[in-house]
Amino acid sequence: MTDQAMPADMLLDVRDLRTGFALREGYVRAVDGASFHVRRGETIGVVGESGCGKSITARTILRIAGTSDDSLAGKVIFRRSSGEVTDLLELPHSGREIRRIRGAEIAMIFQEPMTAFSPVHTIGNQIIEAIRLHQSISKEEARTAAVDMLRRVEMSSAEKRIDAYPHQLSGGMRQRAMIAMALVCRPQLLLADEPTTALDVTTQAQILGLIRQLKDDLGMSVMMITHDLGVVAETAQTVAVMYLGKVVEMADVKSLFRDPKHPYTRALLASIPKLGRRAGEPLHPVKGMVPSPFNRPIGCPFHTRCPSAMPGICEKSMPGKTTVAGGHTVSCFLFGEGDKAEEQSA
Amino acid sequence: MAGYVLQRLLLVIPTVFVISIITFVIIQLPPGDFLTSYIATLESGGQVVDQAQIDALRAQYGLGEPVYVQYWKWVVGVLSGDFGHSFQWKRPVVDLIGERMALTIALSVASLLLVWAISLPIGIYSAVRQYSPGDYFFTFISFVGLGVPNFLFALVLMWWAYSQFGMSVGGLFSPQYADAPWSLAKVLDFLSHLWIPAAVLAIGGIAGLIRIMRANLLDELPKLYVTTARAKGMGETSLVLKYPVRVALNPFVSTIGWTLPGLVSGSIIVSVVLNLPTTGPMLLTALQSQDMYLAGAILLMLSILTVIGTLISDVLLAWLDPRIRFN
Amino acid sequence: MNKDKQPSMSRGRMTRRHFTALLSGSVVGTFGLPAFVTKVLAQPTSYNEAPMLAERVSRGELPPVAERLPAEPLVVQPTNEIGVYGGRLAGAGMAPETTNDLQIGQATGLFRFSNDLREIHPDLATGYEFNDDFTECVISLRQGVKWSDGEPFTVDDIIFFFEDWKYNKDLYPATQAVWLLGGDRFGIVKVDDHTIRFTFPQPYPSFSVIHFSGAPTEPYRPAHYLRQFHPKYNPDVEAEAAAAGFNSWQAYFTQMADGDSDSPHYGVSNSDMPVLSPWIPVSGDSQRQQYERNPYYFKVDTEGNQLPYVDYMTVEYTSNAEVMNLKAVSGELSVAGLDIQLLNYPIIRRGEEAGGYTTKLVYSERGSDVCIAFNPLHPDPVLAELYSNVRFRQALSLGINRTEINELVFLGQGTPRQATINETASFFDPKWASHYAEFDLDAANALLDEIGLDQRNGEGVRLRPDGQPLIFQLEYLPQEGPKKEVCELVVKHWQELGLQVDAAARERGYLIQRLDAQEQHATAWHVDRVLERPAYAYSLDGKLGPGGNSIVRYAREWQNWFNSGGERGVEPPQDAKDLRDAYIAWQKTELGSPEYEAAAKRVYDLTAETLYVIGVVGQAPQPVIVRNDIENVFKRDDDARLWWGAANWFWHTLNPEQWFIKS
Amino acid sequence: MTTTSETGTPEAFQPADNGAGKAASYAAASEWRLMWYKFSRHRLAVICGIIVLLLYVVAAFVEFVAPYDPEAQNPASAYQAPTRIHFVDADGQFHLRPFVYGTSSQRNLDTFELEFVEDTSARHHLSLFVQGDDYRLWGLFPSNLHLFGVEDADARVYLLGADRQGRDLLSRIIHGTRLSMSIGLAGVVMSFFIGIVVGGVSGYFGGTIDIVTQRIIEFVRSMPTIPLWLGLAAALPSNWSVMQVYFAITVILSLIGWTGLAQVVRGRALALREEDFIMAARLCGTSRTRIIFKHMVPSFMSHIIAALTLAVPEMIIAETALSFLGLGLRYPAISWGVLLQEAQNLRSVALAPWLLAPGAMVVIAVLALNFLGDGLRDAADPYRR
Repeated sequence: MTDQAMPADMLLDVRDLRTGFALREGYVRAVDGASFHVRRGETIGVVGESGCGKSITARTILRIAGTSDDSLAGKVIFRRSSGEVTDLLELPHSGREIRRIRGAEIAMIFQEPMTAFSPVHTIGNQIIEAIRLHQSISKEEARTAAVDMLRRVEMSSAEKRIDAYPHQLSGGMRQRAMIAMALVCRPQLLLADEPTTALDVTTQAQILGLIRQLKDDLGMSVMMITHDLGVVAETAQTVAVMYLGKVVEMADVKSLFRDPKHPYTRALLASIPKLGRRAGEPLHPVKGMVPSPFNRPIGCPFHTRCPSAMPGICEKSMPGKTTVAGGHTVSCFLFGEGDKAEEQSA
Repeated sequence: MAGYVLQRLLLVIPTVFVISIITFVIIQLPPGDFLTSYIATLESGGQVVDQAQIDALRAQYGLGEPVYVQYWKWVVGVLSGDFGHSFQWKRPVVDLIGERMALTIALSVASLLLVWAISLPIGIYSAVRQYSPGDYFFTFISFVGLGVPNFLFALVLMWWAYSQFGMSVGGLFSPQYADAPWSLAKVLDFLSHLWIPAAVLAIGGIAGLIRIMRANLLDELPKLYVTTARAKGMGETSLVLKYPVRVALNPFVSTIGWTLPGLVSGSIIVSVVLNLPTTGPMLLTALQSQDMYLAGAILLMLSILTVIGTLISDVLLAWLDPRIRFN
Repeated sequence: MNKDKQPSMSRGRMTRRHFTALLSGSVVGTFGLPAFVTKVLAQPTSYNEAPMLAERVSRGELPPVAERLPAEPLVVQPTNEIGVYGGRLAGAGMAPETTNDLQIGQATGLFRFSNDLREIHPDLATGYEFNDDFTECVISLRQGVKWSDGEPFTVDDIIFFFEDWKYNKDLYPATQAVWLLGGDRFGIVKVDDHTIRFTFPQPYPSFSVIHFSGAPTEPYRPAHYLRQFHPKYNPDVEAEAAAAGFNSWQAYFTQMADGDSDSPHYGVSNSDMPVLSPWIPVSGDSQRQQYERNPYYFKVDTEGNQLPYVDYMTVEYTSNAEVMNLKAVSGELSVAGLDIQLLNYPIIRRGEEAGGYTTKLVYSERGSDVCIAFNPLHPDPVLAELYSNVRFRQALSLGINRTEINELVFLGQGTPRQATINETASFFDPKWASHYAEFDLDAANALLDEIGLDQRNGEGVRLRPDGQPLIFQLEYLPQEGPKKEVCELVVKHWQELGLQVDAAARERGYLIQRLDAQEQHATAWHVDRVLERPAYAYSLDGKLGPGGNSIVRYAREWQNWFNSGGERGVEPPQDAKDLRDAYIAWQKTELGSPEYEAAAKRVYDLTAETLYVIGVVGQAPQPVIVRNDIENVFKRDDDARLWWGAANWFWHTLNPEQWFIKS
Repeated sequence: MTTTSETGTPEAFQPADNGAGKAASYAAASEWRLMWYKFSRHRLAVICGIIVLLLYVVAAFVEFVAPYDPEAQNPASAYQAPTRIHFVDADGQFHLRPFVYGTSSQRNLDTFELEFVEDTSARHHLSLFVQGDDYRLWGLFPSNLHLFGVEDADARVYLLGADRQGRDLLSRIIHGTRLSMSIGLAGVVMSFFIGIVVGGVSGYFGGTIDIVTQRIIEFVRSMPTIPLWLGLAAALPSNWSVMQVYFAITVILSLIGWTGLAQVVRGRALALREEDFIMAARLCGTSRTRIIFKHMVPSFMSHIIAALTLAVPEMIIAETALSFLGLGLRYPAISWGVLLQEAQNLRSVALAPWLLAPGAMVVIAVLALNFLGDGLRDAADPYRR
């Protein structure tokens, strides 16, 4: 296909991804120039407030976002297990090609395992189906594989639970089943869309541990989408911070937490209540509200809420991606106008 | 599951009992009784019937007794399988209903199948391709189907079939087959007559069910489990059919309970217009002439059909939906 | 058998009171020429039978045809030609209990009227004879006639009909008027197996058994069969009735005797009861009734072929009139007349070729296809006085635009006329039909002003003498003819006169209730049985009689007064008493005599003068459809316009037994 | 917010609140304004809404809109086909104003039909605001002005043909609009009231009350309707006028018809009572009635409004069916059902198919109301766009 040169350890390269929805009220730019990449065996955390476009980004990678093809721009370059490199955006969204990738090479798990499973089919049925979609094996073999996978996700009495309906399982169990279904075809990349948000804290830790362990066992990459910086700190090696459809900062997890650059990232980190915080000490939420997607600000999207906004600059144009350290990029005029070498085309 | 079915079955008995009472009361609601309307018929024909004669007849037919006595006698009879004699047809009610039941059911089932066969795929199409020209077209057609009074449609269709194809009109058989034993030719003749009533009966139902299916499916399509299935790499068609359609069928199934008797009683008007040998027109004349044992038996049967239909749909629902089954 | 005792019209014993061809008009006075004597056709010497019966004879299931037929079977001259055996007649009806074309053809009678209803012919009976003062009538039956089960038909069957059924207090606490004379029962004496004598307390020249002959009222039932259901002969019948699911032995008996509405041969309630008619009801359900030829039918054609020609009949019940009409137009019915609507004539005429049938227009035989009667005994005294005022009725009659109604409802083919005797009557006077029947708004308004309705309110509605606006309803039964169509127009015409009147369709039972309670304002129905003979025999109790009948029974209380000799009811005004006296006087004259004509004229003069029943349009034509393969229904090149005469209770005039199906 | 943000549909970006500009007015708008805002974008629904509005305007001014008195009979034009509107006369000349020719009729002596011949000697132009049959608008104001017609009183224009009495069908249809579009409303309103109360109570309280209510609904639903109509109709006082009887029947209909809505409301209420804001209200000690009517009813208002517009066409259809059974409106009332009942015979279908036109009106009204209802439901549903 086109120029898709990609370092060998790179699994997925999202370059200036844009997409949106045409609604009666107007056009919504859900993702507005997001760029990041995922390396093999790496967990990347994608962080942002609700509605910042992180879920849509993940779904657009799988081409199941339900947006129209016209609204797509940019590239999503993926190295398939065959070694072939493909721009996923160029595949027909319901074509055979992308369907072979879905589930088999890139899998996805969701926040609410209750609604993510069909309520009227057993989880076994749904897992077995996932296997048989991509592997031509008999039902019995698929069932064995499914039970194996359920055991791997530490589902107790997996042989019995496989015939359970989703509503018969607890939330944690359902999420385990969900993970089992996603990983049963051994994908290279797991898109985990807030997998633990709906779970209580103990279960949350268990599930995160499970994902981490399976990642290592199976040698896959994980894109961990979350609004919870704690989750990121716990699981990710790299972090991308999204705001209003843009990746505003990307760095490895240590430098991000130690030295956040973008005012938004800083604000986010400041809003986390810290253990040992003195009573009465105020929380520091991010000021203001996320602007309406119909009416996003011109210039830097964050300037309406930014404590360090520079009048006359920030509301005029969009800052480019500036590399501040090795592997640490940020899009903010405080740090420069953007790398000239960047392949920005917008 | 078994417990659930048993529990529902037990509920059937009091329901039917109450329905039988109400049925009987409804039949008795109009002033007078069968003799009143019978004598009115005689008198409008010019015969003069003396009051003494009317009183005697009333006693002979057991119509003079209090309603609860009549009800009791009727119920006792029904429980022992005796549904009484039709005043109007002067024949046992069981025979009358019996000779029309098979065709009534055949017609109902035929139109039910037609309704489902047409409305399901169209409903699915309309939902999946919401706001497409096809969706608008089918929506339009189904509203037209809802709006056209079916008795008028029946008459027009009958006239059209006669004037264009010279088809024999009304009924479910050509005259030469009416009394012939069943044969292939008779079956074909039956089928050639069946389409008009089935189409007329179906048209309103189709429209309604398309709307229901479309709405149900539209509710299901945005659900997360659909996305999950998509993320697994499933093809769109098999995905829609396996997941959201399956779930959308649940509310659909619960309509079976009322569809079955609805096709029997709702077809009364159409059956009258098309002269169909079903229980509908018989019920209508029985009610009009206050032929109470016949009307009562048909009504009771309809009510039982409803209760059974509801039971079936509840059981089906439980079978289809594990959430109900296991709660 | 006492042959010498038997009355007969031949052998010189003829008197003027014998069974004669009393032609109601032209032949009045030419007594002594018995119609059937002149018409008696040579008795064939040998008889033929239908192939399906011959087969059964050869199998030994039936006796040979000669043994099944009477010694002297009735010879019928086929309408056009000798027919061939076989086939099936297809007809349609609305429901078992209402009449239909083929079922009427099933009727039998002691006598039979000619197709033009002017002559009386022998049938099951061979003759009748009155005594000189008409207090006795002797009827002789044809010998050797057999019920359809092979049992002989005798005087016992007539006696059973009267003594054990119609005169039985348990079955009929109140005897039907038609079997009474002035409140008294007939005396009945069995002379021998084939001769019966009726005696009356007073002269009865219009004896119902004779003059209703051929009507649906058949005064006989198979005694040998029905006795098993009668407690007089079977003491266990009460238990048997209960076992069969009946409430009483009476209900059981009535069911087994095939109905209590005097119209037999439906076969619906009991197809096992033997009959005398050309076809036997064999099986029936709620969709159709099947008939099969009667092997014992007592008539033959001029060549000795036992009738009927047609083997089978099917009457299919249709749930509505449109289907029936469409069936006729599509050629599915062999004959159709009764339920065919004149308004459909354009469709019927156009469909002839495709449907393979021919249409003939016959008379509806109704004196007025819609007539209107006001309630002179309305509970509101102001209205009662108004409705009793003949000038009010005259004004309203003048206010009806009959020509418009004729055009819009009867396709211009009816006759705008007052409700009176049919114009074919021998004594007909055209003034009866035209009496206040012209459309004259000015005259109508003048009459209304005259009788104190000259004040109007702001909306132009006339005020009653008490100052209330004059509001009333014209109530009708939307059945048997274009009642709705006519009434809607009549009230429009009346609204022009400043009356606030609406037409209201009523449910049958409810309307009868209102009539019984004497609560109606004005009702609309039709005037039937106004051909000469039925009018003579029946019309004291008919729609034009004092107090009216059926839906136009405008004064039930008068009738109660008359019937109870003044004990109950409301005393009628003098003109109603005069009308009744005129009818009674007429019925006491002998058909065709000079006194008869004078009495009849008096009746219809009074009918016109009193104007209790207002006519609209009458004698409208009735389309009859005959499929082209059915022969002998109508005489070729004959413009006779009579069908079954259902409107006159004179059935079976077209001899359906000699219809046949051309191959 | 979070629950819907993950479904992959546009709702993900529904703002809970936001900054300035157009979106602010959008978000800050009252519920009704919001509905109107969304509704006005549903073009088909707007068109249908206009049609419905037009129908009601016509219904209000039937006497003026109809060219003739709906009861004016004319023996010379029974079953006359729709009058042809000409622009070009018999001589081939074009006229800007449409005109009609007078017709004369003669009876065909073979089929007894009336045959109509156009008299091309005189043109009768159609014009607006002509003087014609006298009437009283709403029974109050006498007038003879009609929206359109021909000036010459002798010539008549039957745009939709004439019926068996030679009455103008168009005028009759127009007059029928008033009854058909209005009479069912009372019944609908009543069944809604019952439905909302019973459904709301059943759904809100749940438990035993819910089970009992469900049984009752199931029971009412299993009552066969036609016998019930017949039985109750026959039991009505017989001195009632046609309109009273019909009104009573619609009330009876509503006594059966409330179950559907009750079930919808119940389902909604069951779901709602688990929702946070109801919980919150409960925790605040708000009374039950207040919760039901102040909090829950508004939140399923959308369904109620939509179901209302959908119930009106059902009433129109039910009216036609009732007319067929002789239970609905009858002469002298004029409604579409009455007109259809008059057309329910062979003569109309075979010889005068234009008499089926009231059926088209029923379809138009049903279509318009249904699409309007759909639009309203979409607009009123906060979860659907």
